[in-house]
Amino acid sequence: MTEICRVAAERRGDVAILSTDGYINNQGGEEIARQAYAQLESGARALVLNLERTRIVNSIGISILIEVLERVMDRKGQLAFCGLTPTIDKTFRIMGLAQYAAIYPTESEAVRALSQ
Amino acid sequence: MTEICRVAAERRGDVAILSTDGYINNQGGEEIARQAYAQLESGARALVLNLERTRIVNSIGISILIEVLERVMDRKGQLAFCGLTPTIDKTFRIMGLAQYAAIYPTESEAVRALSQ
Amino acid sequence: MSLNAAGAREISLTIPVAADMEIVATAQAAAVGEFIDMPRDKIDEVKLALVEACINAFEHAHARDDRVHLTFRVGRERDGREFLEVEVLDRGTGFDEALVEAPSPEKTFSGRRKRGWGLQIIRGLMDSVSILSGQGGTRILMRKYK
Amino acid sequence: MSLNAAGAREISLTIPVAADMEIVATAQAAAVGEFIDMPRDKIDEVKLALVEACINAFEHAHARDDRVHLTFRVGRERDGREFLEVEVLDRGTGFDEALVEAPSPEKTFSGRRKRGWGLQIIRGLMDSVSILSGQGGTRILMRKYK
Ligand SMILES: Nc1ncnc2c1ncn2[C@@H]1O[C@H](COP(=O)(O)OP(=O)(O)O)[C@@H](O)[C@H]1O
Ligand SMILES: Nc1ncnc2c1ncn2[C@@H]1O[C@H](COP(=O)(O)OP(=O)(O)O)[C@@H](O)[C@H]1O
Repeated sequence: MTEICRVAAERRGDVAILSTDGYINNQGGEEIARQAYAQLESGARALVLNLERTRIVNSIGISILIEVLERVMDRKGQLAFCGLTPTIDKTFRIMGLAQYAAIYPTESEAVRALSQ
Repeated sequence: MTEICRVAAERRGDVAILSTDGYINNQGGEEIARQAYAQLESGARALVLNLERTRIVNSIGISILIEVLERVMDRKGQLAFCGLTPTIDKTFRIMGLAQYAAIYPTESEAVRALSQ
Repeated sequence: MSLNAAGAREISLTIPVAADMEIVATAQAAAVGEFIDMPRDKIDEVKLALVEACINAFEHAHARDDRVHLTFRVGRERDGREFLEVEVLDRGTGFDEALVEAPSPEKTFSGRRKRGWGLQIIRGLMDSVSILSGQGGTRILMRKYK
Repeated sequence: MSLNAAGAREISLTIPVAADMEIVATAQAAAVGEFIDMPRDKIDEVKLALVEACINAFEHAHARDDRVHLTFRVGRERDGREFLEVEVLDRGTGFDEALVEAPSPEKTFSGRRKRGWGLQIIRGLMDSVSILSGQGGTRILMRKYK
């Protein structure tokens, strides 16, 4: 199915960048979580979630992203989002995600902020 | 409505290129016809219809394209198509349009052929 | 994907008889086609066949309810081949296919009658087509293998 | 565009209760939104609200017919503003909105319960929302102005 979410990982020093492509539902959220935890296990200190190729994240997907965020915070790591569409940005604000995670317009801004 | 067909015209010597964007139904076909006849009036000898930004042409639209083709042939002019999707190409062949008009993969090939 | 289980898994769409509604309907064909990973060119073929069937219902059927009813089904043959089936139903006057004059490029280009290609296009683009028409209306059932 | 004439101009879509069917339904919202030239970001808001309403029907309604029924309507207010209205109806158990515990970021982040945001998201993204629920099922009516 075309709408299934693909997740690609990239590493810049101790910052891991996960880029999604497609609909983030429970499966998409779980795939992000799996890759995020693998990055943390292998030494990443900060995570950037680049959602620029995703136009819909449902509330189940977001609840999984919140779990990832909590796990990162428990480890004193950092998590930032970038590339949000106005609708996803609005939804993150409705759910209060924006209070707990940084949101940057672009990936390079997110990586720069987390690399400091 | 996003799907409405836009038609852009360009002139290279006595070859006129009409490029469509969107669904070609009766209105789309009539807009193409209008612009094609205006090009013939203003001295174009050959017409290239570039459909690369169109994914659907319905049978009413095609019947109008056939009228344009006949008008061009009456004037001893030439008409060629380019940029057809496999589905549009198949449909043109079903209706026999391919027997009466040349079909080229790209605009430059079509223009080159008609400029000779 | 359990869309084809139990025969009950189908998507129904009802559109009004109104200009350009056929294009709104193609969005559903595309979504269901993408759902089963049908290649884009095959989806285009289904879309155009659906457009022609809808236009026929709009132009010729004079449906009592002023609507066209579409059903999308995903299925699998015993040999494993997956297909998308589209049903286009109108509650109109019906017609006798045997009485429809077959078009030909010659007649079309001699200028006598340019129209009359819809059913040919549908048959040319889809892998199987069945037409049931009578006083209750017309039902076109067409299938495309993935 | 005569889609809004006479109230009879509406598009109905019925989807089965099955994984990912909500995404197939969003294609229809997008097509109708594009039909009235609604900007892409507003279409996205309608799509996400529709997704949440469908997921609720899938997860909570236990609909007798195992289906979710959507209706898309285009209309215009007396002041000229055009809107897209989406109705999501299930023939399920129904629920009492007054008894639904409101979510909050604090509760969500303290870990007690991460879910429970669907209705909030729908209300946050759409311009008007009405929910009618009872023994016959649930009907959510939501509107977005162009
Ligand atoms: N849904 C329908 N209801 C009634 N008549 C139909 C329907 N579909 C097709 N027809 C009849 O079949 C003929 C051929 O249809 P078609 O091949 O699509 O060509 P066209 O629509 O251009 O005439 C129509 O002219 C019409 O008489
Ligand atoms: N269509 C429905 N049928 C039955 N109950 C529903 C329906 N939609 C919502 N509910 C009830 O309202 C509650 C809140 O829904 P929502 O805000 O979407 O959050 P969530 O679905 O994550 O629990 C649900 O837990 C459920 O009890």
